[in-house]
Amino acid sequence: RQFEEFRLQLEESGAVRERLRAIVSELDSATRLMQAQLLLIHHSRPSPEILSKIKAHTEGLRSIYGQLAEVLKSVPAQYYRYHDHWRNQTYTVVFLLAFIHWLETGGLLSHGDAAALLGLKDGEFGLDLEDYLVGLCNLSNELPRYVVNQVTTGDYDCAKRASVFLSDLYAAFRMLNLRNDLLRKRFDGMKYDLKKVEEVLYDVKI
Amino acid sequence: RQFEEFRLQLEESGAVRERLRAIVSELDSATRLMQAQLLLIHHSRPSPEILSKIKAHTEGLRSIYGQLAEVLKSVPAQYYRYHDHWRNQTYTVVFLLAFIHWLETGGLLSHGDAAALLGLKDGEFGLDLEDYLVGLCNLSNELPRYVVNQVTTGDYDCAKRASVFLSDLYAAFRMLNLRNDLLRKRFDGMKYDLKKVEEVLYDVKI
Amino acid sequence: RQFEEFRLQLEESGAVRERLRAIVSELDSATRLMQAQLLLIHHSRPSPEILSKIKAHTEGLRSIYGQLAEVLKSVPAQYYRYHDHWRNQTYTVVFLLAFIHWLETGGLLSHGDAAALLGLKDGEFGLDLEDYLVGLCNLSNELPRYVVNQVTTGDYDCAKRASVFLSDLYAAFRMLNLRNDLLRKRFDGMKYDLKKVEEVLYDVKI
Amino acid sequence: RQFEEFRLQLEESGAVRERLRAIVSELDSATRLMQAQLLLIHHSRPSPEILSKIKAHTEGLRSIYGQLAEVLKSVPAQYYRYHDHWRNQTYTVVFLLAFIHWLETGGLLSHGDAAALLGLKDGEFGLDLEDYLVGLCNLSNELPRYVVNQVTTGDYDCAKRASVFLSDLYAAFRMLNLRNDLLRKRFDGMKYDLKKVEEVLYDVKI
Amino acid sequence: MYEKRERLVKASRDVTMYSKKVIFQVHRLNSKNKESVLEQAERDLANVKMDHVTRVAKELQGSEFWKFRRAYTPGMQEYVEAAAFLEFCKNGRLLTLDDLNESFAELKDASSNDFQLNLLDYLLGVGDLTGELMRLAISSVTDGEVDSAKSICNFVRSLYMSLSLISQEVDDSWEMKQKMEVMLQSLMKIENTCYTVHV
Amino acid sequence: MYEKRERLVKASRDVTMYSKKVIFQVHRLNSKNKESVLEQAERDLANVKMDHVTRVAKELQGSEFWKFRRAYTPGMQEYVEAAAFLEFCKNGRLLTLDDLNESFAELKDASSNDFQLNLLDYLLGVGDLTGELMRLAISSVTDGEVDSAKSICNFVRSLYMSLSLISQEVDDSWEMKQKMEVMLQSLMKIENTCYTVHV
Repeated sequence: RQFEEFRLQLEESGAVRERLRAIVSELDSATRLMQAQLLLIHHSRPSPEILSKIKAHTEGLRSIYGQLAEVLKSVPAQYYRYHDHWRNQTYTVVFLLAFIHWLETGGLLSHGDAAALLGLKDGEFGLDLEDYLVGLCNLSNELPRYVVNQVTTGDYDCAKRASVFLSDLYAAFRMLNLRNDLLRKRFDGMKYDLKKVEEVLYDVKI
Repeated sequence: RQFEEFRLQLEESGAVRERLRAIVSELDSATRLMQAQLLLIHHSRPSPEILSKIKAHTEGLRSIYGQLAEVLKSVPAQYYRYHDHWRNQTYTVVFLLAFIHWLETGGLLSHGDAAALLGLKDGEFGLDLEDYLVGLCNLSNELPRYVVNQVTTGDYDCAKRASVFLSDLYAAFRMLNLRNDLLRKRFDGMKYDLKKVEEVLYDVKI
Repeated sequence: RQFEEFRLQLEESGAVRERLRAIVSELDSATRLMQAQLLLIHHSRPSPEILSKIKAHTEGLRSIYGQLAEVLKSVPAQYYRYHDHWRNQTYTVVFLLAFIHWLETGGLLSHGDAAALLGLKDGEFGLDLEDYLVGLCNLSNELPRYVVNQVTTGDYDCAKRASVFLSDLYAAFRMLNLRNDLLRKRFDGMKYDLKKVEEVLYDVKI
Repeated sequence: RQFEEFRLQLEESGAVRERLRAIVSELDSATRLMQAQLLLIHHSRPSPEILSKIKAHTEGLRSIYGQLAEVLKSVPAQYYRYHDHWRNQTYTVVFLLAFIHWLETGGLLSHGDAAALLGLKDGEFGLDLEDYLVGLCNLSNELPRYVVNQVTTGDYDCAKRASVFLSDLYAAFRMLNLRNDLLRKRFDGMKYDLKKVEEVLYDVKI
Repeated sequence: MYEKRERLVKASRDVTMYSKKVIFQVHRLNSKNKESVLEQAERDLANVKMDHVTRVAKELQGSEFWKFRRAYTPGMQEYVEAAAFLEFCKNGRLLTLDDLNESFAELKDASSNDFQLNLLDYLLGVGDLTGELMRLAISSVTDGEVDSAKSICNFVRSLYMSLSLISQEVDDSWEMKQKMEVMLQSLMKIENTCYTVHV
Repeated sequence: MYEKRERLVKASRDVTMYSKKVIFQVHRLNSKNKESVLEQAERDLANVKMDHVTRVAKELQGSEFWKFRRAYTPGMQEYVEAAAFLEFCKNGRLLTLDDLNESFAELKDASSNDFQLNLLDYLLGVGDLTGELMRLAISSVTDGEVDSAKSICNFVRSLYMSLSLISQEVDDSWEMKQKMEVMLQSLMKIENTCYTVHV
């Protein structure tokens, strides 16, 4: 009777979920730690020491994503069946990597580079494009606070850098034809981030 | 017949609830009075007189918690069965004590000290950790309003003090692995309090 | 710093929850299986074979509750803190045991006997009275369906037996002073079960 | 300052509520006991013994309503400010008295007679008209079940008596111009009670 | 009984509508037109009382004050709000319940009833006042009258404090609690307005 | 990517609409027209498959089966419901997932894809079947075919029992749990129908 077979299949998929859950909880701890360390950059100029301390976790992230990929190998072509498990954490990971990258270079971490940092390869276990974009929205949300704090600390140039970066990013997003979903909503918020950063820039000029 | 016994048991537990309700209603009055008195600190610089007037209630709170503990003694091991009765009020009590402590010392009232002020002892009728943490979230929620009013009164340093305190508190919370519950939601709100306080600090600097 | 200690405490209580969840998921599987087997009694007269097959699970339930009790031992006096984890399943377990007992004897499984079947002892990890009573409400909800099906199968006496049992149960509940909560709501529904069973009895007489 | 006086007034009214709550909880116990005793009449012909046993509580009810009236005397003309406290219980009391009256006489207990039984006088602490009418709706809801059970017990005349009574009651209610509120909703349900009783009457005739 | 309720609901609706007009009018106030606007508003409010509050008063006696309270409370709350708003703009003080009840004494002839506003309707009406004062504070600042905003802020603070001491004791405290929350929101907006002017 | 999703949603809507028509048609069944109705329904269902399921199949390969599942699941569930309903009426048995996937093999040429129905859509579709069977049982009794109602009752009971053993394990089990509750309601209505006939 087919139902007996179904039960086996569903239990197998339940076991996959259990394994994913355990790995994702590690991912959660790692990103929590990175976020806590990143908080420090709000209260002083971001020193190379802090940044390299945070970057040191990248290795660990790569290994965790490697474990996720390993589990997914056992259920080929079902990446999106289980995608929800690591989605939220991946937003945060992209946010962290892109923020550090911007602090170091002033530029945007590309989708390919983000994937490479995490050891993710297209075709196998890749970095979903929408996850990457939501991560960038998170970065946008963080910038107003960062700029306000940096200006308070006395780094007045920061406002200019952030404003240029954010308006480029905003323009790039506008070119995408976003459906009416989470990503669209997050993108709508970007407008207010840009506005706030520009207000700070205006205050600084005055 | 067992239902006769059930009736007695349910009435007994109903009586416990009645007694708790009566005591909690006293607790409610006391905290309401303290909160109203605390409103005065928004109207001017916090004077030692106001603070010591509010602190004078601590004795009363201790006695009220003593009564709750007394009732709970009659039903051993059922603290968490009735916990909901005094939970909300305890959030407020922790908030009040921690706020006064911060106004006086600039520091964070520890869990142990909060419990000691209320005469609560671990093992018996203690101060639940999550209640304490929610109380701190309430403090965080109050700080933006306090800072706005103090700056208006002319105390510009206040923004700096609050910003340092709050970002430390936020970083400390960040390290906790919170369940997906009330506390988690309240903590998520702390981010906006911090942002607001930092903006006031920014306004002051500019 | 106290937050480090908080982290440990919260992780400890998180770990307790994880362990409970794992055990409760076993409890869930067991009761689901029992419920599915119990469906058979709607399809024909309840044979002793079916009943003893379901009763064979009692041993397993006892062992599962034993594991729960074991976990709870490590956090003394916190039964009601974690009670929600196994509450729903316990309603079902009581329902199953009381239903089988009624099918076999026509009588009501007492609170004490239900606890004994599950190896639960008062003082330690007991069978909460309200959980037991909700389980009886579930039994009441099932009886109309059972009676309808039995009469269809040709067992006309069943309606009388169920009507007597249910009206006694209803009268016994009536004497309890129930709080305005789930149990109260479930009891309010019992009236309709009784009415339905009496209507079947009426149909049979007519 | 007027607010001090307000506080006194409100505390006084709070004290009134406390006293009412205590008395109403007695009323609750009394009606619960009466309802449980009344359940017996579903399972056999209603004997004079059962009825007089229930009626024996009337004295107690009268005394309880006397206490309510006493409390209300201290706050003249505020009957309706506190009315919600005893409303639900009064529905049940009217239901019980009217049911017994119908069982004994086959007739409808009038508003005046119900008030008299409870020792209530218009002008002072009276029996609110809408409370009386909701109580009658409760009676209507009970009749289908009663009739089904009596016919099962072999009392075939009962259906006729109930049907005549209920259709008179229904016709009388139709004459009232009911607003769109609780009473209206309860009255709408009366239609189904009447229909059900008539169906039983039809079955009996066949 | 149902007809009486209907009449009360209708009268209450009229009281609400005309009281809102008075509030609207007071908002037109500025430093130049102050006297004329207040005089007009005062006349209009007196008309609301004579024309419409009287209709409420006429229906009620004895226990009916409480029996039909739900029917007429919205109107009376709005009337309290309008009268208290006007009084604050005129004299910078809180209109008391006694003030209001004294002013209702003259209705006795017209309604042949001794109509008294109850405490709850007074408190709930005064609770709504803060929203209007917030709007007034914001427009004061826009008009450059910073001191006016500050005095509104102090008035609302002390009103909020007074109410917070008794709000829990009010019958059906849920409604009052809602108003207290809205009040605190309004107060914080007033404070933010004062802050923005300050920095 | 968004265009693909749009196309899938549209195709799914068409599958739903035409599958519903097949179900509607099967309900017209009675003892006299049985063969002709079933033949017609079978042809129509084959058309739904060729015309519209193919459109779904065309879009999907590899991980896209799961990526876009939300877009096409409503249609596939409805198709499963229609196909299983038809199969029950014809042969009194439960259409299996293997049956369905074998029947989809012929789409391979048209879609150039190896389209496979997934387990979840199958289970959710089969869960909906009970509602149709309830309607069928009631109309059978009305037409005097009591045995037919009884055999439906037995079929649904055993289906419900099979599903109840695995429903908790289904991904996002919330949706499946909802269906199980509706299923139990339907089953009880079928049982009540049989009861009414019996007494």
